Amino acid sequence: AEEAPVRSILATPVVRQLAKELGLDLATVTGSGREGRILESDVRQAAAAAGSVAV
Amino acid sequence: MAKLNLVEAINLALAEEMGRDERIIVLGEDVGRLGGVFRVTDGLQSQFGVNRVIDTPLAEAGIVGTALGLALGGLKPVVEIQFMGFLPPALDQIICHISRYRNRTRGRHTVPLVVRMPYGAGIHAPEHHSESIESILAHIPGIKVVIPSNPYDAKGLLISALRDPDPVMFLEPKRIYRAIRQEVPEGEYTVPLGTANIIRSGKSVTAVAWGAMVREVMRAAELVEPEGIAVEVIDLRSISPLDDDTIVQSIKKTGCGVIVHEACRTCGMAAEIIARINEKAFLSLAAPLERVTGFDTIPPLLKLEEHFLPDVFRISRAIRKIAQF
Amino acid sequence: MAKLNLVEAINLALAEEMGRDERIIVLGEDVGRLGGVFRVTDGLQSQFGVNRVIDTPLAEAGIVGTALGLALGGLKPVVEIQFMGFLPPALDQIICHISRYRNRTRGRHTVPLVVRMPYGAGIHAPEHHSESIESILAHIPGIKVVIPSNPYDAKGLLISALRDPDPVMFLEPKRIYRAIRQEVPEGEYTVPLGTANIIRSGKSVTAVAWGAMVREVMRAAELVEPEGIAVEVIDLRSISPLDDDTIVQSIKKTGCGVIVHEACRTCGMAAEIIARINEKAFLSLAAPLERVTGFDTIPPLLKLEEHFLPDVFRISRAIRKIAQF
Amino acid sequence: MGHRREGIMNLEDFNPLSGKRVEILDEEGNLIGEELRPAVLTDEMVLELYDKMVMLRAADQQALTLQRAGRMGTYPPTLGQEAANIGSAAALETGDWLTPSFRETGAMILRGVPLKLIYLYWMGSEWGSHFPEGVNVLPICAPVSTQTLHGVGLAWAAKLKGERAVNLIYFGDGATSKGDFHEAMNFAGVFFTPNVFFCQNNQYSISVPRSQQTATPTLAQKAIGYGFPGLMVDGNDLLAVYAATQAAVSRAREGGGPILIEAQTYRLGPHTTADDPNRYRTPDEVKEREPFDPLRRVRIYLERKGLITDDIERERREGYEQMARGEAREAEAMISLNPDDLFDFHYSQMPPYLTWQKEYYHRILAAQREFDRG
Amino acid sequence: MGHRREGIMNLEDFNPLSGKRVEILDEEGNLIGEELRPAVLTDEMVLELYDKMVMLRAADQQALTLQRAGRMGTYPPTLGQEAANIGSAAALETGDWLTPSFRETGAMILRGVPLKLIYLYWMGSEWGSHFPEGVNVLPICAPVSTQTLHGVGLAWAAKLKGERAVNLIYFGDGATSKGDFHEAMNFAGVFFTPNVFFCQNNQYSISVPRSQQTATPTLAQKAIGYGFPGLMVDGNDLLAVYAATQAAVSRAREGGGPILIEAQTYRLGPHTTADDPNRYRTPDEVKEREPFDPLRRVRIYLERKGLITDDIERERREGYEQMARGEAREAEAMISLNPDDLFDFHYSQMPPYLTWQKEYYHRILAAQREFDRG
Ligand SMILES: Cc1ncc(C[n+]2csc(CCOP(=O)(O)OP(=O)(O)O)c2C)c(N)n1
Ligand SMILES: Cc1ncc(C[n+]2csc(CCOP(=O)(O)OP(=O)(O)O)c2C)c(N)n1
Ligand SMILES: [Mg+2]
Ligand SMILES: [Mg+2]
Ligand SMILES: [Mg+2]
Repeated sequence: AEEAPVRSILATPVVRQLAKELGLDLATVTGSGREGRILESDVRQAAAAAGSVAV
Repeated sequence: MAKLNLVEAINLALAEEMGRDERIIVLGEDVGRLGGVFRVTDGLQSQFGVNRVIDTPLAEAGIVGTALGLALGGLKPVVEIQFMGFLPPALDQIICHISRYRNRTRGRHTVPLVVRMPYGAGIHAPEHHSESIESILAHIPGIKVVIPSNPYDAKGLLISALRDPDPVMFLEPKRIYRAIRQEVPEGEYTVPLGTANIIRSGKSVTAVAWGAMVREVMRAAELVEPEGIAVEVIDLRSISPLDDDTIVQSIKKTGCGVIVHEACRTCGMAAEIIARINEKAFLSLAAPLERVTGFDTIPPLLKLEEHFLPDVFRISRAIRKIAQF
Repeated sequence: MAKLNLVEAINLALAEEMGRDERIIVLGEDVGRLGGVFRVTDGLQSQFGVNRVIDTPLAEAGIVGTALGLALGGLKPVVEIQFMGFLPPALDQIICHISRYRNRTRGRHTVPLVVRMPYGAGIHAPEHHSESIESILAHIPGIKVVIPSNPYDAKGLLISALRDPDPVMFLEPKRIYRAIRQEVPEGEYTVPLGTANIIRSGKSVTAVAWGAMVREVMRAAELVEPEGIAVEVIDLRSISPLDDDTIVQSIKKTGCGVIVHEACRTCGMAAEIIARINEKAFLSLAAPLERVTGFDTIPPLLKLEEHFLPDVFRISRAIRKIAQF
Repeated sequence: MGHRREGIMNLEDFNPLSGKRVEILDEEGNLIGEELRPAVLTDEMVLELYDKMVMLRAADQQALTLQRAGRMGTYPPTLGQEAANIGSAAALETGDWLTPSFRETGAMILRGVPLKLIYLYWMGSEWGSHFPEGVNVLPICAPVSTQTLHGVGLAWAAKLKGERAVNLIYFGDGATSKGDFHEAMNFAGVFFTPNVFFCQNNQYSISVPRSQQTATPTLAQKAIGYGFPGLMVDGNDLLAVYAATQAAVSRAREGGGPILIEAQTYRLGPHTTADDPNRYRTPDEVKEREPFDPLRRVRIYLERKGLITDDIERERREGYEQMARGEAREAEAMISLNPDDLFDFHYSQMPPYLTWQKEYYHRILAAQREFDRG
Repeated sequence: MGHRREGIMNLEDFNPLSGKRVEILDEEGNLIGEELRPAVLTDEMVLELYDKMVMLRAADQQALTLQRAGRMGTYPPTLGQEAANIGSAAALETGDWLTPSFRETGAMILRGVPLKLIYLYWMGSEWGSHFPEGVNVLPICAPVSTQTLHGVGLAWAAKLKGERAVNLIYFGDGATSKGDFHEAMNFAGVFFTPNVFFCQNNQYSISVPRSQQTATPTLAQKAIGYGFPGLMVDGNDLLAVYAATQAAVSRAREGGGPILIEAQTYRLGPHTTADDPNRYRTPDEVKEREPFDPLRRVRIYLERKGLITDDIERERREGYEQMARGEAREAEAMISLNPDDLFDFHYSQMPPYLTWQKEYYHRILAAQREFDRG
């Protein structure tokens, strides 16, 4: 069987929740934290960049 | 290669190893003449004699405590506890001695013994015949706890257990004692203690189970497959030591998991597995880990038994829930 | 109001309740004439007589098993197990009967009894005198398990336990038996079973502990306070039923938590608490939940004891780690 | 061989080391121990107790039928142990308690447990252990020997409360090997509780013969280790069992302390319906024991006395068979399939997490119903 | 009273129900049971064993000193039980095994356990139970009575392997109440293991007097419940203890099966250094027992024989005191404070999660060192 791609999104549940609220796909966000971790600030920036509602 | 069920595979492992290692003796209630209430030791007494397959008095602490002495005396006792529900009288010897002798004596003594027991519900047995208290055993340092889910693993794990220098609790899911037939090679092979087995791969959800629940989880996995949910199924095989690496690797891939056991929920093995995942794969978690377990109730008598046991319906719901989280 | 230590508070609760309810009897090894090896039952035999404070033969299963009979016979036995390390022989009666009688008989019989026992390490006691196996008890449906961390709660919880219609395991952190003095009111008051207590509030990190570990956690909380880490400390008080609501509310506020216990790590209470948080506050989690626990080892003899026990250093490090995650 | 004291035999005469045992009626129905027969045990009473043995056999037979038909789970028959069951329990009085093991269908019925409840238990419902108020019988106990401690505690409670209730504790020959038996006997000796320890020595612990269970020639002699008397009785002799138990119960009630009775009987059937005794004993061995059938000798005795005839017996037996069928139907009607029962009886007040589990399961059931509707 | 068989007394003569017990030397040093004295037990050997008793008392005393000085944890003294310790263990031969409880400092030393290891154990290090290869003594066992089963298993192993090793199992009067004792005795009876069950009945289980522990007049009679002999011996009589144990050991070695010896002695000191016996017994009671001191009578006997003098004894005692101090220092030098020891001995191969925990703890220790450096 072929190997499924490893999910590379690293984020805490809190950040995931925020992304969901902002309607953001975390796969499109680049993480600036340790080992590519997506931080809350990354999500907020990405959301702002995408012109979505500011939170 | 013969197709064997779990009972036959265990019997074969015992017979072969007893042939190879004359230090191995089998003891317990009704294991000799009767061949055990589930016939797991059938034929061993006629093959190896009454000094190697021994019917004991009815006393679980006595059996396990003397077995420790037998082990200290250079033998390798294989104890049968008739049902896990009757293990509690022997817990004292396991907690206070079997698990400690090595550490207590700084390695001067080792305790190579195996305690086998049928466990779990689902066969409409009487009161106290359906217990699953494996997490109590997993909380005890110094012992190992293994649970096969199929005949092949049963033989291989038991041979490993018999060759291990340390005490091993060998739990046999009696619900599937005769439910599964599988090709089981004759002769030596081992399945290592402490290693889980990925028996189905998938990228959507990780499902962890052991013993009789593996079959239910596999069925649930098939059920949700057409819905586009690819379940990776891990057969834990060893409860202690726990192969958390295999679980963690899978969770890193799938981002979510369900753990299934029939033991009571609170302080069951699933809690420990969740704690390990939390420790080692926290940032990969895209959904809460789900537990599908027995309730925090006494295993009911047979008329309500089906309500107690996790089934395909409950498991598949939990899988969907986290897949859609 | 008198300042009492834990031993005195428990003694007072027993004396008062025995005065109020003549069905209460105390039994165990050395509880009468000697007043218990820790003097917890000191003076009770001279006050209430040899028929209500009873020195038994040395047999834990016998004590607990006959206590069940005494309870069925209309009395309210309070059993003392001399040390939790000697509870295992009685586990059979607790697992198979004490916890089940009510359910088995569909409520026809109830089992109002209390099993008290000193537990935990840290007093340089001999082998088998330092055990903490509360999670084994918490896995058993049908019983309650409580653990006070201070004299006030000890009295109030014990009175609740004595008045509860169901069996209660009452674990006494012997390390702080005489370490803490506190104002303890005379007369009736209760601390409800099954409710945790927030003994320090804070918004950065939730810390959960019970028994002797509460003191260590409080010290760690003070230690990290100047670093700007405000620790909310929850004294669990009841292990079973578990007040997960209080924990979950706190975690929703802080986003992270550490659970501290001296019992072995694998399948300890912390695992269950993590599983509950995962279940009920997953989306609030900003960091992995930390466990600071005893290791998966046998409690060592006294020369290595300090290495086994979670201490302020280890706890504060864990707090910092998650606060800075 | 012994002498009466107010119509009660002297138990101390039966030191087990002397090999003596209480026997009144031999297997051919002859009175060989008339002097041991208590005055209250009139022929009318013998007839009455015989009738209960007939009833028990019918009840037992019905259980086997139910089990074979898939209407009952595993069941442990009392076949061959009717005298040990009925003769002993008959010696109790109002207010006394009975602590059964799991092979006391007859003793339990005699003390007021409705047969339908015993059926209900073995059919797999906990409601079978919800005995009516006033029935002083503890529930059936599966973990061998553990109940001996409950019986001691219960008797001890009675003593502490100044009540005169005696507690009759049942267990098997295998049970004597467990530590619980030892601790129970020792507590009884130390606290001088009003207990009668009644061992149904049916010669087997599943497949393990009595001779491999312990190295003593008798089980009764184990009492010597606890400071109170033990005695042997022919457990297939209804009169002897009654006489010995009655003497023991009176003695205990009058503050004489505990006593151990070894009723030597034989399990004619399988250990349970799940057992195949042919794996560990020959049909010949069983055949040899059949003349010692506890019903047979009483029947001969009563027949000689003109107190029973084939016709009367047949009529009664058929009556009991019908009764047993009726009880079985009633039991089936009582089976609760309510899943709430799984949760509702663990605590006086259900803890939140269990409530949550119950509610979860309600959701599951609702979803399942919906799913099943398609 | 009994007769010899090849210099070994006939144990069956001492049926405990008859009240007889083995006595050879009375408390005034008179030989009252010369005929029971085995030929091997010469005056020279008595002197040698007396010497061991003196040694034990010195070793015990040193432990108390260490404990008071905070150099040792809780310790259970053998004061008053020297004859029971030394007389019994001396009866073992090369290859035999000893299964101690926790009040067998003397017996353990006699069978080759270095005193320093016993000290080390009570000082709180597991290395104290790492006995040298070839020393056939199981480790000290804290959970009362549980070791009896290990001793039976070990003897059973020897029997199954065709070896002639006997296993001498120690336990106290309190221990006879536990289920483990019962199960061990029963297994020994059934499997006819070469075991000598040696009960140091020191009249107390912490505060609970022997009379409240069990309702029998003797503990020896408990053997009657297991199908093998039990006998009483004056546990403060070195010669009697040796004679009885030697006979029992020979009997077991020759395939005669298990036996129970109740050595009736008295604990002159506290239960442990943590105990205050004044709470449960009067100083008068203890005073009354002092004349029965096991050393005293042998001393008188040997003195009369001209085999010992005050000077010789003082010299020896001082030698032993010095030896004990030396052992204590050696023990202290052996104390391992290596935290790795906490982890390293649980399994032949350390499982990953435990390795992780060990590594974590190394990091903690390193951080702590750094922190301590400031
Ligand atoms: C503690 C325990 N161990 C094992 C069993 C399984 N078991 C059920 S009955 C039985 C034999 C009991 O023999 P005995 O005490 O002689 O009673 P009998 O069945 O002959 O009436 C066994 C081993 C059990 N119920 N409980
Ligand atoms: C199972 C168990 N319960 C309780 C204890 C605590 N305890 C230690 S020694 C002792 C009394 C033992 O009495 P006995 O068997 O007479 O031996 P002795 O101390 O007199 O030598 C007790 C209750 C224990 N060690 N083990
Ligand atoms: Mg430290
Ligand atoms: Mg039987
Ligand atoms: Mg003692």
